[in-house]
Amino acid sequence: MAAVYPLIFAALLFSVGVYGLLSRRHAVLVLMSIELMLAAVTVNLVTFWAIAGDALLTGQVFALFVMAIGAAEIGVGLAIIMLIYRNRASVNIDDADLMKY
Amino acid sequence: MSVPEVVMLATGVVGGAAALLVVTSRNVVHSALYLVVALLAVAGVFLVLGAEFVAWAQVLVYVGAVVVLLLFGLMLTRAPIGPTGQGNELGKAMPLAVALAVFAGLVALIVTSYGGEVIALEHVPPAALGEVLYVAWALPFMTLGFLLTLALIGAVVIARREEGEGPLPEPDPDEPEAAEASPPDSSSWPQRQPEPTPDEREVSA
Amino acid sequence: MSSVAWLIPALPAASAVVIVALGRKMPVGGAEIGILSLATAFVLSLVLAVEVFGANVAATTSGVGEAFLHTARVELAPIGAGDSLFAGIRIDGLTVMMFLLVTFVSLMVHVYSLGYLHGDERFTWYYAVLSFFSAAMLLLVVSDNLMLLLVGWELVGVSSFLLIGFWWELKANSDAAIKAFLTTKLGDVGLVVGVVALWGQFGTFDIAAITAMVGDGVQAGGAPLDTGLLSFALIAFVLGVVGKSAQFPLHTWLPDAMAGPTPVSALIHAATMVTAGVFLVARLYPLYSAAPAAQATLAVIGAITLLMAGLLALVQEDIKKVLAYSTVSQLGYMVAALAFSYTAGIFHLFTHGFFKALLFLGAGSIIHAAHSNNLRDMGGLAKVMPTTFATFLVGTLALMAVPPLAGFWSKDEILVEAAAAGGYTGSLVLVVGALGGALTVLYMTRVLYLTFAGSFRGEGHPHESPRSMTGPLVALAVPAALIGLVNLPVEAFQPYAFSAWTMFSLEYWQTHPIAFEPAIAAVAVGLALAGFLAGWALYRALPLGDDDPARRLGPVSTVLAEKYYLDRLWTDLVTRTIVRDTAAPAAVTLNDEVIDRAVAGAGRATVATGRRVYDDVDQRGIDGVLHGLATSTWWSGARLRLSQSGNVQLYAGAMLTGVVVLAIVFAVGEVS
Amino acid sequence: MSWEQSAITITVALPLVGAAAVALVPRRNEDYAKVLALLVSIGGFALSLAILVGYDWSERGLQYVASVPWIEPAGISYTVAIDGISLPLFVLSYLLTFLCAVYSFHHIEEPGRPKAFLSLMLLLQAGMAGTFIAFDLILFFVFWELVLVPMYFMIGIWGGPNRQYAAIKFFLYTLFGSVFMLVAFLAVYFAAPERTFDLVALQQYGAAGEFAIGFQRLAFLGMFLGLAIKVPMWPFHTWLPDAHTEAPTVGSVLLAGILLKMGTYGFVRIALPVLPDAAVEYAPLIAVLAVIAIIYGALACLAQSDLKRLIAFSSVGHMGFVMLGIATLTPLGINAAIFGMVAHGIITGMLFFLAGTIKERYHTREIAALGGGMLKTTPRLGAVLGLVAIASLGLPGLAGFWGEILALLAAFNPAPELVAAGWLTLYRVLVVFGAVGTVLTAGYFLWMMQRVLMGEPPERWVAAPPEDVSPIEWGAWAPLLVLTVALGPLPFLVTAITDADVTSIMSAFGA
Repeated sequence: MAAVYPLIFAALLFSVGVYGLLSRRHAVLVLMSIELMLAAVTVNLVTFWAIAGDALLTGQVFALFVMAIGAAEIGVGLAIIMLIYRNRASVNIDDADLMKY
Repeated sequence: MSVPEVVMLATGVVGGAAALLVVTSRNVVHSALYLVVALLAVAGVFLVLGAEFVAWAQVLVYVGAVVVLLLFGLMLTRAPIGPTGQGNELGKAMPLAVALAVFAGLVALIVTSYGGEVIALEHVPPAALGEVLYVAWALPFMTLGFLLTLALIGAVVIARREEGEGPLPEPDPDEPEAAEASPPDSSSWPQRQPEPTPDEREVSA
Repeated sequence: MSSVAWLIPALPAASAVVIVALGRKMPVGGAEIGILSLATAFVLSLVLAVEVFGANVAATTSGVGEAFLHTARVELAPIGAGDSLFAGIRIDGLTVMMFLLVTFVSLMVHVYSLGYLHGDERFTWYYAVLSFFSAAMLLLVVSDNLMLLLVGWELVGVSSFLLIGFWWELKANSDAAIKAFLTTKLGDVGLVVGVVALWGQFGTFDIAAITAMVGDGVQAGGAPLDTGLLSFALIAFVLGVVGKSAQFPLHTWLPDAMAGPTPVSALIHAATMVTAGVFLVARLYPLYSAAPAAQATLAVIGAITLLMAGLLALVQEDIKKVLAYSTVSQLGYMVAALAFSYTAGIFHLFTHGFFKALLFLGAGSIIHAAHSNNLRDMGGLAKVMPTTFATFLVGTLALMAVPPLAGFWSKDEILVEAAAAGGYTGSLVLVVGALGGALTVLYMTRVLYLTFAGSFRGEGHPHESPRSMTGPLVALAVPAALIGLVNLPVEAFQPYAFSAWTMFSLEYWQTHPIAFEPAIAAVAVGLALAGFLAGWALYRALPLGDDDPARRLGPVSTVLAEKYYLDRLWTDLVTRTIVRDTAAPAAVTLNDEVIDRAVAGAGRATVATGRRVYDDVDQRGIDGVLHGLATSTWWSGARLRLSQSGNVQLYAGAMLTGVVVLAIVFAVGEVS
Repeated sequence: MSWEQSAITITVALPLVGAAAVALVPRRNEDYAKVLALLVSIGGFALSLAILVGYDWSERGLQYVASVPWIEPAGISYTVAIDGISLPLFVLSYLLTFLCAVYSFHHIEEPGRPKAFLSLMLLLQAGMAGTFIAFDLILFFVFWELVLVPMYFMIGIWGGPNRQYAAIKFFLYTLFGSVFMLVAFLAVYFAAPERTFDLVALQQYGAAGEFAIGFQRLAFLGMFLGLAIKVPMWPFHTWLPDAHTEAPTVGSVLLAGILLKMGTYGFVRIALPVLPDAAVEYAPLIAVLAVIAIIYGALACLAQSDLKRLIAFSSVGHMGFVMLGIATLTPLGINAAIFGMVAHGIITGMLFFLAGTIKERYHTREIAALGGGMLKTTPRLGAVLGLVAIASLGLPGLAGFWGEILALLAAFNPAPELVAAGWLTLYRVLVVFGAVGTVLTAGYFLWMMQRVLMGEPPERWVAAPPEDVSPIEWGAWAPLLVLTVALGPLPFLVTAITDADVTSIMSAFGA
């Protein structure tokens, strides 16, 4: 199988994730976009494992790690979103600009 | 064109379309559901590539847990879950340009680097992965578990309501889209503490 | 005795401190301490005078030896490179003469003030400052070096400030006090510069040392004397003299200074402080002899002042201001005299101190009785105040230079010396001095007439002042009448006379004999007589312009009237038209509109400059530059902070853009 | 360590320790902080007096020397010593702090908090005293900067309505200058034949002509900026009126009394001896700026309506006389400058005490609002103000006179180098302008006295006269008043201490 297919799929997912990350205001949607990008990364990892085919299955293991980290990130991210929501009655990411100036 | 390639193309088209719908859908809940499709497509790609355990893990963790978590989050924040306006301060052009540039760059890179590369597909059973994971990768694996625990605790700490904190502000029922459509009046936000007047300072002293 | 002469200034100084500390608890509010200390100082001065004058007379009679001089000093502070400041006393004839004058007049004023300020709420404070003033003045005259002299000089200035502004509730009084202090302080710039310059030239403040060096024609380090620098310093001193001794054009503070209590005017603004400038020139007389330019300056300034102030005295309605202008005029005589003769200058200082103090105290007595300073509100007081009248008359006659009273001898001496000196300045002083004598008589006649003749025009019933006030008047009248005799211009008497007592060197005394010129004396007396007659006629006819002159003419006998008729032509033409209606108003205009306005304007302009400097230069200019720097930093910060919107997505977008750009850059770099 | 070696260190460390101790006083017993601070300041003052008394007057020169390596690789050492130039300022800093501690019993500005305030005051004290005894450039710089922080907080927290602005302006402006000074210090370090921060060694190099003239010009410029801003010289003075006006009373007193002297002291101690050739070149400029400051300060005072601001601007003029003395490069001029510093510290410190008390009693510092007649409503306060104002205008017989007249004397005959360079006429002209400046000074003080002290008091003060001077205030002021009067007739109280060391430090100049 040509290696470019999964790689281009991953590139597509990643770019779509970038677009979503930059263009949406809803904080949860931003999180979803990040998940898309993470998924793209796992696809890449697995693909490169398939190309290289090492014995330690590094690509697969790392994909699992990324998944776990992604889950952790979602958990913490959602918690932060809820905190912001509680304080500002909004999940609009434009409002979360406390760090400005 | 071999069978795996066909399957790969089909899942890729479905997943890509679903991903596009995730970021463009006006309804957040719909986005979450499209995300399920996209992530399932990713799992399909994993299967094609022979990473069976990763594929199922993807289904279980993402489709089964993360998306559910996201949906809970949407509901708990009582944020508008109906159709939402698109776009933010940056508009659409800039994100689109950046995304296209990233995509073009990546594709160019992929094509120039792996243009003629062919993958020899090889199935790895979960057992094989398990053997590697618990032997060679044991230490990172445990560290990861530790990290997940920490993240869990952290999430609880962050989301925990402070004692004495005021009640949740009720969103205006007449205008459920207010939060998304127009930024709230800044005066209604909790402001930074104003400078205490001398009298107050004395009291606090 | 001269070794304890430092007690003379120290006693009043201690008395000032004690009065401030304990005065309020004393039975007479501290006055007794002041009087006691001044009396002791006066007695000490007398004893000292016997010693010093005796030594000088011994020298003059024998023709050998030196003028008496005793100096003693203590180091005050080292000031670097081996130099030091010293505090020292210098006892010589001049010092003792000033001691006698100052302690005596001050004692009289202390006693007199018992009655004059009786019941004043700041009675104790008054006595403290009065004693302090006496101490400062005595310090000034006893200093053996210029620095200490400067200290005394400034201290009399500040006590004068405190006393002029004694009734500071009224803004006019504090205005006058500030004007006096600042005007004299402006003159002090000259004094400071002069002291600094002399120090720079001679490397010492010691007057005796400087005098000796000038005598030898050397300056510091043995270099030949730079007479240009010396003249500069001495002319700078003249500026100090002009300020302190109220000479033209800085005289305007003295009439205003009459805002103070009248005894203060007698002490400070007639007898002592204002003579400090004259004293300074006398003290440095050997230096002035070496600097003709400085002497000429003195002569011209003195001549202008004596004439101008005499004219101004003619038209004052306030009795104290007449006397103030008279003082200015007489100080002009002294300053002018010092251009030619040491003895003539200080002799007039000496006699004038007594009779002008008497006149001021007399005026105080009159004011006390009439409850007004204004001549309009007086009249006919001769009958009700016989003692005041008699003593005031003595003082007036002395001031008018009527022989043989004090003023005659001293003023005559000035004219004689001016005539002897000759040249432009000598002739100027001779002519102006003679005219000034006539003017003096004229205005004093007016005062006499308006105060004592006729009937009382004011309100209430005036009565004679208490004994504490008349006593000093009588005590002062004696020297006012007789003190001129101590310097009788008779050759045989001279070795025993004032000129011998106060000489600063035997050689000077021998080469500058005191002479008597009958012609000059006759002219002076004649002019004085003319002035008296003119004045009597004029003010009898036109008291102050509000009574009908014709009605006043009535009682005059026909013969006298006829006689005056001739005089009146002269009077009308010269005295009235030229002097009273033209020259005096012109002088007043010049004084009030030009000089005083210039002085006041300079003050106002300075304040305006201050405001301008502060507002425009400081706040807008210098601080503006600073603010400009701060603002530009702030501005660029404000522009830059726009990038820190806090929008995470913006940051992410920028980051990704950066990544893409970098990737392209690296890719291009890799390809090429 | 013998007493000889440790005396200074103990004396300087005492307020530091005291500051920490005061800060640790429990909040509910804040009044104990006042007692503690007073005890510490009394102890410091007593120690400084002990140093003064123990100083060997027949020996002179540097005494109580202590030197230990501190940051050895960089050649920085902890070197402290004291001599006749340091002594008056060193003792004065302890005296003023002591009096400020006494005064603080009576009054601390809003928002109170005596603990924090007194702790900062003691910290400030340590910095000030340390500056005068440091004989290592870096140590000097450390103490110099140590002063900034507590003063910043004093102004910024306890200051007037415009305190933030004034505090930041003070801090940034002086910091700006110090940076240049530090660069100059480092430059001197590297340019010395044997790299060292030791001041005594550097002075020897300076006297031996080890520094090239081109280098000296640049290094002097750097030091000049740092020191001149601190003095402050015209036109670097604009932080001063703001800082003085806004600062709390104690802050103003210490600012005027000691902080400004750090700049002039730096000139005498470091800039002139280390860089003598450049000093000769810069001296005429400094002299001209100094005389401009004299005239300018007086003119600016005439435009002031706020009593405290008037006093602040008067400092500009008085420091002008000090700088004029320094710019003559003669022992007489330096003696005059040190006398001027001490006298200004005493008199202006006292004036700021008075301004604070007036503000507290009359609730205003506007001259127009005070309305005059203070001699009637609060006679003692008015009399003290009158006395001190007269002292400040330079009346002989009081402390303010000698500094001014001696500076003028020195300026008439500046150092031979300056005469050789053809500056004699300039200096003599400056003498005249300086003398005119004394008249202007007299003018604004008399004008102030007339409008504040004299005249009929307004109704509101007659009806309810403010409290006159309180016993605590008398306690805080008496030493200053005594010194104000005593320094007039007894100028040797200062010059006898300074003269020998001034003459030796100025031996680099003149024949």
